[in-house]
Amino acid sequence: MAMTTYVQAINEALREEMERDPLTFVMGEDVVLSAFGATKGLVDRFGPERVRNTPIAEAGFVGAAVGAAMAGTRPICEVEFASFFYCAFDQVCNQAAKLRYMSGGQAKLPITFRCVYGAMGGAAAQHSETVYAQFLSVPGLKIVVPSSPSDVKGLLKSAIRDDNPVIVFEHGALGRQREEIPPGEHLVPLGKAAIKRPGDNITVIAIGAMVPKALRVAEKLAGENISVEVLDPRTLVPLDEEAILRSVEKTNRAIVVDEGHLRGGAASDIAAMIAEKGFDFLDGPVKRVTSLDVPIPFSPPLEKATIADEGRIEAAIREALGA
Amino acid sequence: MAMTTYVQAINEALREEMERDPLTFVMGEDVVLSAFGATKGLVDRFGPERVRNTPIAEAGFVGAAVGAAMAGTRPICEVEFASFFYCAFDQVCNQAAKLRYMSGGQAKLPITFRCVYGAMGGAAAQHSETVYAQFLSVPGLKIVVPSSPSDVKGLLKSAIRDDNPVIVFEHGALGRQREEIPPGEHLVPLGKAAIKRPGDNITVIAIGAMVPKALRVAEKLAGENISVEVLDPRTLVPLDEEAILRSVEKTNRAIVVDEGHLRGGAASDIAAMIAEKGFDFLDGPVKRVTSLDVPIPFSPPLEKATIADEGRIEAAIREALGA
Amino acid sequence: MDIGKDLLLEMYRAMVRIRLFEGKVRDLATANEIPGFVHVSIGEEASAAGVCAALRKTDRITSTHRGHGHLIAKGGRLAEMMAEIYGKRTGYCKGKGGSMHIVDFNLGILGANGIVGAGLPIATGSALAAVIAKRDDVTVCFFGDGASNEGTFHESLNLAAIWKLPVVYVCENNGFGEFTPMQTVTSVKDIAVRAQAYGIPGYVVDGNDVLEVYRYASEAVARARAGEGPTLLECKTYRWEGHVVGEQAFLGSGAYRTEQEINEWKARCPLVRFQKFAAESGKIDAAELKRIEEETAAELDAAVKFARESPLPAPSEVAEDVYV
Amino acid sequence: MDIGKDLLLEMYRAMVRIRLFEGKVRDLATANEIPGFVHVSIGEEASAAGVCAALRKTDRITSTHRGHGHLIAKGGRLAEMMAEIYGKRTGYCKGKGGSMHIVDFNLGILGANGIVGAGLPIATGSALAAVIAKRDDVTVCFFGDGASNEGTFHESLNLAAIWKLPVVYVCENNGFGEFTPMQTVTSVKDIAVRAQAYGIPGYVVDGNDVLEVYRYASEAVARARAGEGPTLLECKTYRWEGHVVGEQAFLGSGAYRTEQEINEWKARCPLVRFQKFAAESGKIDAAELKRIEEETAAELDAAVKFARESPLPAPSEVAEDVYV
Ligand SMILES: Cc1ncc(C[n+]2csc(CCOP(=O)(O)OP(=O)(O)O)c2C)c(N)n1
Ligand SMILES: Cc1ncc(C[n+]2csc(CCOP(=O)(O)OP(=O)(O)O)c2C)c(N)n1
Ligand SMILES: [Mg+2]
Ligand SMILES: [Mg+2]
Repeated sequence: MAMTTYVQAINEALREEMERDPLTFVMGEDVVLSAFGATKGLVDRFGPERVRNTPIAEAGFVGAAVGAAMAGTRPICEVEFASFFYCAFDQVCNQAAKLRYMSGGQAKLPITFRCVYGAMGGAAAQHSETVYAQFLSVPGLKIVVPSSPSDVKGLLKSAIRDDNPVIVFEHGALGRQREEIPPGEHLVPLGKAAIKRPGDNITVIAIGAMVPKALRVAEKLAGENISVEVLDPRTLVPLDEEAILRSVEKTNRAIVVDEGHLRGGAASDIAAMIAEKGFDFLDGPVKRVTSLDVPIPFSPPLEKATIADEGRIEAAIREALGA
Repeated sequence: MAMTTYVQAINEALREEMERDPLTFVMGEDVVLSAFGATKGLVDRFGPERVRNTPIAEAGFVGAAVGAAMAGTRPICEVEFASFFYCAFDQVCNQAAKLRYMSGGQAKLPITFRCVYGAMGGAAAQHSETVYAQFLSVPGLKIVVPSSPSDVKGLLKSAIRDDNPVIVFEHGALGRQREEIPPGEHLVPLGKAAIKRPGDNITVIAIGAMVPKALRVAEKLAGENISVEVLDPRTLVPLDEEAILRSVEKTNRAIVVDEGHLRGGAASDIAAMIAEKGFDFLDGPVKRVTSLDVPIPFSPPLEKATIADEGRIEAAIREALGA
Repeated sequence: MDIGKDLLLEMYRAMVRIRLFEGKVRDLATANEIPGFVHVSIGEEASAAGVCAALRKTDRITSTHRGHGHLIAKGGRLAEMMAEIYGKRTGYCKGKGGSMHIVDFNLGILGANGIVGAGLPIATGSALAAVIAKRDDVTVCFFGDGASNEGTFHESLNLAAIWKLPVVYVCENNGFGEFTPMQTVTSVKDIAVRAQAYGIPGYVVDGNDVLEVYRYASEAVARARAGEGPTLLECKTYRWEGHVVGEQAFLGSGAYRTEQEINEWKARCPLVRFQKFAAESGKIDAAELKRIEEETAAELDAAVKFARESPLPAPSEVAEDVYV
Repeated sequence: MDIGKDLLLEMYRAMVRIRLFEGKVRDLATANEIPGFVHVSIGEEASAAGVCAALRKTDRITSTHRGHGHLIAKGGRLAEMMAEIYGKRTGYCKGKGGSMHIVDFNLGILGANGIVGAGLPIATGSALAAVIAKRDDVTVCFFGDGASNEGTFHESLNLAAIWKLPVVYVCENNGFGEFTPMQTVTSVKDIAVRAQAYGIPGYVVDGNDVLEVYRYASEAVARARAGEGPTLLECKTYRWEGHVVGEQAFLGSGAYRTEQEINEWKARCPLVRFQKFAAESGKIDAAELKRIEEETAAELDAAVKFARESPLPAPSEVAEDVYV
């Protein structure tokens, strides 16, 4: 098996699903040339009808994806950076998310939104944000945060086939990460967490780009006989609560690690769930390791101080275990 | 002292602050005639320059408030219904919230946003939403949810004087609620919770329109010698963590009640904080009583089944106390 | 353009169905028999009827908060509409949508919408779907003068223009957005002028003349279907009733427009105008119109009965229909 | 309009400062001495310089991701700009903003902005503030051809038109938004045409001719200051460099435009054009221009030195400046 990068894995997923269904199409800003490479070459294979550069008009083209989905196609809509979603929140939150429900189940909205999120080195506050927390409270959406090439391929393919609006958050700093991807049809279901590393002493629930960081910390601590279980929820909505609670039942300690902010973030959401439904399993508080509650600063030392990192994950584990 | 309604209290706050500072002004859709009555009559006193009907163009006029604030005035900007904010999220989240930070503290953004939120009887999914959860993860904003006439007056006045962007969420169903308001200058500081009813057995943290509901339940249970402390955080950002933890330290049990959704909501945010920082105080799980994770349905029996209510608050208290 | 008799009667029927249905809805809302916000379009019937008469069943429309008229003109069934407005399980949306969110997918009605301007990109995308799927259906987007100031208007018309999408934008300019006179918040007198910003045709249409509306709409629909791109039609019209049923309770009457203005527009009633045309052209017998009115009254009675007698949804249904 | 010599020299100096500063920034970014995304405006200097020459110090501007030129033309100090781009504590924003977010409130620079189209409502509101505060300052909003397709363009121009706000909208049409040719995503050839949708004046301006830019800008600024409302100016120009420094690494060169096209535009260099004008008009000595170039080179050297030698912010500073 060949090693595939995260960005190549996205490209493969798009290619395979576009081959499979002629009603799929890709649109977004500069998807033809593709700055990050995810949609590179698709226009050569599928032509300009199905690979469409849009104007810079997020509410317009995101809303067009909503209408196109309602009218029987399966749009794959790219929003370059997660924080540009803010320009199209009405179409995502008031329309895509609610139209099925408001129509009593008549509307079907098979849309996949893709975006790049997260800090990637000096991109500053408007290009580094982790924006999924804002969508958790919007019933009707599914939220996917793939942490590896294999996952991004399998999850994106599932997202495209899903008949609901799904937002896939691709971390900007994972693009060149490599992994072997199983050959043939590779699907990862939405709503199933993955134990990325089994362990006994503590459960670290890590999201997106925090997964490789948590794994490195787990590896390091293994040398000290601290056995860390790293659980990757893979999708935040639906959330695999069962897998999380099962793990915490085994380890009796939990930490949630997220690149988003603390206040109102995905880490708080998962921590609250554990504290409510898994209270009896817990031998200590559910710690949250997140980025600081400030806009992401530009200057590298400031950015570094803001984003959750291995040092803070390790410290939280040690504190939780009194080790 | 006379009884004042919630809507009258808003009107008084606006009037007093506009008297005080000629650089304040009000803008929004139909603020001149004012459907809900909050801005009624202001145009007669302050003239059309300072009370401006805008086009239906939320990104435009919310962004204009941002620019006007940066250029030395103090806008009070009304967004009729909370879910219309979605049309202006970029200007709130990428601009108002971040410009001070990105400018290294040069920009000052003394803007007050006001909106009506919550279920008010058959207004359906796009006019009944509780939208503050989406702003919790956006550092740079302050979030205020007043639960009574006296609070809305005092908090709104503080919000207007605050030099940061503040969003005030006024519940649509509280409009005619009456209360005595202290005469003279009445300010309620941002960031200070209120114990709305002291108690010993359990802390119920209730937000906005859930406060009167929680108080009714507390009153009812007092008859059974169940002593419920009702704490109203009043502002979600900044959050008075100290007051919350102090209360939980006393009662050892906590429930968070919110009209927002469960996933990613304000209840989860507060519950996670308690579970992390107050774990040792807790004798049981932090329960969350919220609306169901569905768009708010139109039909009254469905709306009722969706929104957190007294029955569910009472049941959660009984369950927590094994009573 | 000669309009056949069947089509003429169809348009009149559509206007009568709208007029009677909305009058009833207004009365029921006033009597608090219907919950929520209700917006009626009485006085504006000709634009809905004239435009939809130019469409096929497989064509699609998007509508607004003031959507009953568009839905009825596209073929919406009064019974299921009324049941929805009552919040009954038998309504179009099982009671989950209400007046502002009625949808009938089988009739190409993608939905009323509570968010001003939100239908514009959705209609644009619906037209894009026809291109992607290589079908020749057309989408019509109804929206108001107020909505034409939303950014979505601009983004949508630009998108449709560059991609030559099969969509017709129909602005119903009734002079007001809520209680704000259009000219105080809109930088041009005629919304149709804005077509120039997209290099597409834009026309001012007498929105109270169903025949004129039909003619412009037919041409625009034909252009769209032929792959020649979008058109902007501005139907000048007026709503006789308030923005929202019950507004007098909090605004008082005469708060933002005069009785005289209202009466002037009532004198231009689209139904009466059609009746005059029928009589003067000699094409249609007054008795035929009368029969349509009677049939519609009966249809409406049945619809109200159906809605009243239908069950409310069970609380357990609340969790259904969020996801597929 | 006769333009005095001092002003002519000031405009030339602004163009030279932009050209040299951005050339340096491009080289430093290419050498990875500067983090983040860097967008330079080389080739477009005349629009920034010509417009800002028409402004007072108390007037304000909003800018874009490609903002260095506007900031410099409005008087931005190279040292603090460079330090900011380096992420140093001595930068305009203490290192928190970077290239895309430089602000200088004392000079009326409300900020570069990483969100395309976001500056339009902000500039509009800045103009509104002048009205509210009864001051006579004017705001200029710089934005690109790509931004003119954002909904904020539409909402802002409508708002400014109805309220007759003292704002000038300057669209720098460089033919591309990222790697997408403007004409493939924009429904009109001239953005200036869109002024018609708001009933305001709109002009196409040769964006490489600083004198022409200055004349149009002066007139628009005077109108704004006199309370006559907004103007839309479209400066036709071209960026010589890529959209973002380093794009060849992932796109290859020649991916979306030809060397020939670039060279044609280089032949229309705004600085060379000004030099020719200076020589032909006999108004300015070549030596004077030379001196400006040398002074600027020295200013830039000092700025780079300052930036390099300045300290990075301490991690503890991260929590400051979120709230007042
Ligand atoms: C985004 C948004 N902003 C504001 C509103 C509140 N609102 C409902 S209808 C309306 C007026 C709409 O005016 P227009 O588009 O002319 O339609 P009309 O009501 O006249 O048919 C407004 C402001 C809304 N529903 N959505
Ligand atoms: C809302 C938003 N969408 C997309 C982007 C990504 N982006 C950055 S610059 C740019 C092109 C802008 O084109 P134009 O307005 O013509 O300005 P130019 O770069 O040509 O100066 C795009 C699409 C962004 N920063 N913000
Ligand atoms: Mg209207
Ligand atoms: Mg450009």
